[in-house]
Amino acid sequence: MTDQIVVARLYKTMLLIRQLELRIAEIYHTDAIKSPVHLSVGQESIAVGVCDPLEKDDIVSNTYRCHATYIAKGGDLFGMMAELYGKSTGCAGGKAGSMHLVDIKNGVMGASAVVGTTIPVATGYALAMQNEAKMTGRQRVVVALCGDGGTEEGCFYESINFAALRKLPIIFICENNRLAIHTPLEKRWATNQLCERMSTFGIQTHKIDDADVFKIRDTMINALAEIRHGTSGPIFIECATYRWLEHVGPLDDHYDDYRDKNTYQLWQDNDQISRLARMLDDQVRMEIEKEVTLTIAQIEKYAEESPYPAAEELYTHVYAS
Amino acid sequence: MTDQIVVARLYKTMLLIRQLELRIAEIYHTDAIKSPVHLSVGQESIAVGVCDPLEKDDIVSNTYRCHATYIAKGGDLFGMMAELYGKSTGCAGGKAGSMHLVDIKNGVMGASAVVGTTIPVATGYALAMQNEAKMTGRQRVVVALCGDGGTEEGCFYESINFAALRKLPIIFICENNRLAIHTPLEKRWATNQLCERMSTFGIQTHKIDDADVFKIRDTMINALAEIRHGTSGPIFIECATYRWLEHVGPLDDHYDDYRDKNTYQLWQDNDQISRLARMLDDQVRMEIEKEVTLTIAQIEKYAEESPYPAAEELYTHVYAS
Amino acid sequence: MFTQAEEIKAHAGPQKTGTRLIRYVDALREAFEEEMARDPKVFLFGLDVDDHKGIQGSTVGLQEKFGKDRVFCTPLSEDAMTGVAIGAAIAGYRPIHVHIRMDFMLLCMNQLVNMAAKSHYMYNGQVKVPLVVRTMIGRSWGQGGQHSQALHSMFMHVPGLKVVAPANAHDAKGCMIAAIRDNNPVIFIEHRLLYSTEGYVPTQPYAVPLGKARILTEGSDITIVAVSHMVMEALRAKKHLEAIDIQAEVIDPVTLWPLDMDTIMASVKKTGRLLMIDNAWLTCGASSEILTRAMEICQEEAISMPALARMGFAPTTCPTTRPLENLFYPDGRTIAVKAYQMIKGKQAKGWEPPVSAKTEIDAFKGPF
Amino acid sequence: MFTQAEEIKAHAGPQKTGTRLIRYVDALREAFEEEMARDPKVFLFGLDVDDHKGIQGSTVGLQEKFGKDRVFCTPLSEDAMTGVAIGAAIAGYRPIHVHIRMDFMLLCMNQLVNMAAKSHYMYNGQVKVPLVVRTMIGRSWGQGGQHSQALHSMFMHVPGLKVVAPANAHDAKGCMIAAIRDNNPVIFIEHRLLYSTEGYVPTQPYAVPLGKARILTEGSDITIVAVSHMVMEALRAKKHLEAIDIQAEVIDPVTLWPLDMDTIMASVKKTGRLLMIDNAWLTCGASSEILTRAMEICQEEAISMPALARMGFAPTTCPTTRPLENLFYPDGRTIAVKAYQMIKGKQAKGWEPPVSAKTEIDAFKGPF
Ligand SMILES: Cc1ncc(C[n+]2csc(CCOP(=O)(O)OP(=O)(O)O)c2C)c(N)n1
Ligand SMILES: Cc1ncc(C[n+]2csc(CCOP(=O)(O)OP(=O)(O)O)c2C)c(N)n1
Ligand SMILES: [Mg+2]
Ligand SMILES: [Mg+2]
Repeated sequence: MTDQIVVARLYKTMLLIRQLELRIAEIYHTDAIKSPVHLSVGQESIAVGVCDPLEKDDIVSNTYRCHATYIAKGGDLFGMMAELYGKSTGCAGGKAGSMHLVDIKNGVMGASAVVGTTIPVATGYALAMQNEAKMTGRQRVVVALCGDGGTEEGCFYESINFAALRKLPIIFICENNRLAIHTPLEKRWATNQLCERMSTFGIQTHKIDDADVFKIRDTMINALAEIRHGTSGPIFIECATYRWLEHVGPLDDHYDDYRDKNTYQLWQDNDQISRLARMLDDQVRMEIEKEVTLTIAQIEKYAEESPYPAAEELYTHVYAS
Repeated sequence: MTDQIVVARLYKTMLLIRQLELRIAEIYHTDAIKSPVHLSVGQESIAVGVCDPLEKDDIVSNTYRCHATYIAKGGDLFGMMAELYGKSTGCAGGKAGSMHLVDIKNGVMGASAVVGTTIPVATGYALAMQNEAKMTGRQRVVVALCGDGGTEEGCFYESINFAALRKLPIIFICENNRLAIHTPLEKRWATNQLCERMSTFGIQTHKIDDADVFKIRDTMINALAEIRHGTSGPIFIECATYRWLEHVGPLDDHYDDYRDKNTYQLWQDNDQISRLARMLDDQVRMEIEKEVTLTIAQIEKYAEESPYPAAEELYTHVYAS
Repeated sequence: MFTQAEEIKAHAGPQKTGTRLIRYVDALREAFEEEMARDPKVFLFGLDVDDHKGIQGSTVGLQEKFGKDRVFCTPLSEDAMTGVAIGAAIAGYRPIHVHIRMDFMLLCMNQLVNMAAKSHYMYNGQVKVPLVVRTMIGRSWGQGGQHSQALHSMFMHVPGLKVVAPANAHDAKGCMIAAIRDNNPVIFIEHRLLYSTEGYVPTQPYAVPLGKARILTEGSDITIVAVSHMVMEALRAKKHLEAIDIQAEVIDPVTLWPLDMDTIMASVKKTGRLLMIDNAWLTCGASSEILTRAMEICQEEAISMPALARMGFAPTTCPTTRPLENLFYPDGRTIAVKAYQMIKGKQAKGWEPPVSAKTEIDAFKGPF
Repeated sequence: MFTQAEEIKAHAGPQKTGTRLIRYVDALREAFEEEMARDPKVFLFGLDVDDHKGIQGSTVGLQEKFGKDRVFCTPLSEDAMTGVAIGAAIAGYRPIHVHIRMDFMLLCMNQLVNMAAKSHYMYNGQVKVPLVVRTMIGRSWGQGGQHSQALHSMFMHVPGLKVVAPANAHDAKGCMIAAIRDNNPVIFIEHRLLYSTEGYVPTQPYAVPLGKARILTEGSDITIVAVSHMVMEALRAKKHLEAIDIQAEVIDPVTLWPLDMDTIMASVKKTGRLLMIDNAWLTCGASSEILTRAMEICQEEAISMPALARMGFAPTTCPTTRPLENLFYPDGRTIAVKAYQMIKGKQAKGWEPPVSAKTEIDAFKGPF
């Protein structure tokens, strides 16, 4: 049986992500958050399975759909919520919004709204870490997440080739929800053989097709060990998943009829959060749920009460001194 | 035994390419050609093996190293030489130079000096031809050539995916001379498995490792038949080859010691032009050689005697009317 | 204080016979529909063009009508897809390629600048690249640094490209038709805040010739040239100024390249003042070019130098939070104050225009 | 009539103690060598940096000295490699990324504009991107449309980037050192025709601060501001003008962004005339910006408007054939004629400067 402490920890983080995003969806209509939100509801097991085994000073790079990984990597929650509210206490002082969450202290690299763009940047970060390790003897690792759509951009291939060529300490994760906005995979990928293609770069690949949080976590634990001990260069992991809500915004858009409701049902039945909930003592579970609710209330209050940035902030940080 | 007519035809075109390029190398120091030249000496069998089975209205797209394919596809020789000389009678009126040869009438699409750039453009041309064939019932084919370096650009993968997705009538050829300027493949490719990678896009691939002009031609004949009959979408062919001269300019640069002289020797021993010469009757061979020499003298004279463009040509064709 | 209906009139004048009031987005859709029906070589592609939202509605129904060969979505591969468009154009087709944000065009600059802009010249007229690149710009609603750029000056800089940025439904349709028929690559800039604005559009087919500026309101005191959505802000400014008896002549260049300096200069000669409002950063922007050209023309013609000024985006990355975002953009009030100062002198700080009623910016619930 | 040695003096003045005459390219190499020795976080990479030619010699010997981790070549993947540079910079390293042609930077605009320029601001100071992008521009020798562009205005347009284009060995080394130490992305533009020009360069380490223009020759009749290789042409023009008693003050902005308008305006106030010679197209270019700023400053300070003019590339794609190519670029003679006309009036067509002796352009045997 899986260690209850681990289950509880994974459950807590996944629940926090889920509840916080649902809360964001709930308050979105008030325009308190005047910034596009790309929610990860339904996809939490990837963020949590991937980030749980990471060290604080490992680095995660992600996309505009970044709440889940930001939270899972230990990003500051108050800073996140305040950022969504456009407040000066936000993780980027209100200048970045939902699509560009960042928390360097906790290893969140800074998300980008342009698909694919962070993949080479993460690769460069890994190059720096490879060099750094030669001094420190300690190998930090970068995890670069992208969507299935992200793998269609040329820079994805360019980055994989370079990372493989130089055996960089980086794990590429494709969160494959088979959608780019509303366009299904079939209209964008010539074939489904992404992992096969990646192995032609001479790198290890893993395909996880059920979003099982333990499988993802175990794969990561092994991958990290190999990379830290220098026995592997980059590793590629493709994780199937399903986006429950619309591409951007707070709504369930299954009424728009561009995707199959049966598939949705299958993924709901396979929901990893419910699964973990079932694995826990009621007592423990309710403890966690209370804590999550409390946290969300706290950060929401913090965001609400924080001030907006002053006018002169418009001109700070254009150039670094 | 291979058909003597075919052998003679292939020999003639390959010899013409070789001799013309060597003549260019010879006169280069005079500055009559004030434009960078990227010669294909040693690589002729690809251009000729690939282009020989094409129809006049099939399209070839190529790189700045474009003399060989321009000639093999039937590009106007007078226009080519005059273009190198910067004369108004050049195939582009002297505005394009050696790196941008073009002859739409004969199916030469217009070469680009930016590596990779013509690959998607050729793909778009194939898209147009796919549509056109639905009207005309006749499938023209595009051949997109690039170097091994070209396959490292993101747009190469983006183009292959799109071509495979839409089953476009295009043949991608990688002229793999294992060099990008002076940088060997080993410093640029994570692995050698390019064909394997291409097949993960669900397309047919062929790897020809000895530059055998008949093998290349036969592969093309089959590929063209399949594409014309609609039984195949894009096809990928990788051809090994060796660049005898320097990357750009007229010289043999083996004294620069960045590449192996034994390999050079092997490729010289395998020279397809000498091979074809040996397959021909002396009489036929000498006939051809005479003709080639004469042609070169004629086009050189034409280029020399043609006028430079008038000053007002600077402002023509900035915008199309 | 300045309703949308009034704005429409300001744009389109009173209703002419043979027109009807339609939205900018529908005017665009009509252009595609008519041109695709007219010319089988026209096709339209890009991310999301065939989903149920259809690029804010501008492509809805087109795939049903013209089929999957002529209206289709693509993988996320801006660079190669632009090359594909160029290749098809060279082969004699007339592609319309769509980007839902201008920011993403930074991924296909190589194809646009090195191939599309240069092919006709470089190959000495042997090929043409009749390509339309639709590209959306936006503002507001916390889109942030990478979803807010208007990069027209980069394209104006490069010989061989044309750049259009229509600000009303009439010009949207007419310029799109002209762009599709043009034998050159045309960067066609659409502002999201304009999509739902209505204007009088002829029922009969028509084209608005590229390269002609439009005088939207006549006035004798100052010429305000404004780009894209800034036209609406300039019209608001004009209203503010009217209240204190200053008459602004508002000009929409419509086409940013080639630039119709004749129309602009005729106005400037009359008013003696030129205030250029760009919907972009200033440095090396359309504003720099228009002011420099104005100055050059005055020197050439030996006429006295008008007062010249410009406004545009703040010289920063666009922040997401509303208070800073509001400061990032010029608006009707800041434009009016600037115009006022150009006329009354910089010290004239006495006047403040009233706060506007709700505008399309407040009404906007995000493009999301 | 104007030898290279004279040009060097014009650039660097008489030899000062503690300097020696070295080539631009060697000055660059010294900058890398010194900075890499000083700071282990500096590294240099890009296509061809470690081959035997070593980027025209500017990187020769560096891999031997600093190892393959700090000096290495890459695959042909400009887009991703720029992202790699940015990522390493964010991680605290100081990458120098090399492009052998500025035209190829069109492949990495997304990374430079959407990431490098914006990260510091967008992440509110939490990250810095201390990145140097070396990029070569060229002219002549039939390089043609895709190997001749100078696109600095595109980068000047975007807040968050700095742009430098030194025109002599002293500034090449000093600015490179400043750029490497700068905490922002710096686009560093090197002109191939300058590589072999020599200048006096201090033996001791030094940096040339970014954002300071340099007055190369003093003169009272006209201010000529010239960019990169056009500085040499402007100095030739100055010589031509001297022969007919016109004294030109030649200014090299050195840094194109941030722009040192103070130095330029101090000169313009003295001469009353500003002729800006860009090494690029004019439309929305550095020339538009500098003339517009000059005009704005004159208006702000209520001083009378100077005569303003500009020259640059012809508004066409660059042709390869020599006769057209020569017309494409301004040169010492055409600049001199323009300056003469600004002073004597446009009708003054009487004067033609003598044909120059061989210049570095004629001496050039191609970068090939
Ligand atoms: C370069 C680029 N092209 C297009 C877009 C518009 N866009 C935003 S999200 C998205 C879909 C991306 O799909 P995927 O990578 O699978 O991520 P997901 O949204 O499914 O998490 C698109 C096309 C963009 N942001 N950037
Ligand atoms: C995008 C781009 N990057 C770099 C260059 C500089 N360059 C010119 S040729 C070349 C090597 C290309 O190698 P390959 O594709 O193998 O073609 P080959 O020269 O071997 O025929 C490079 C790097 C370029 N022209 N375009
Ligand atoms: Mg997806
Ligand atoms: Mg090669």
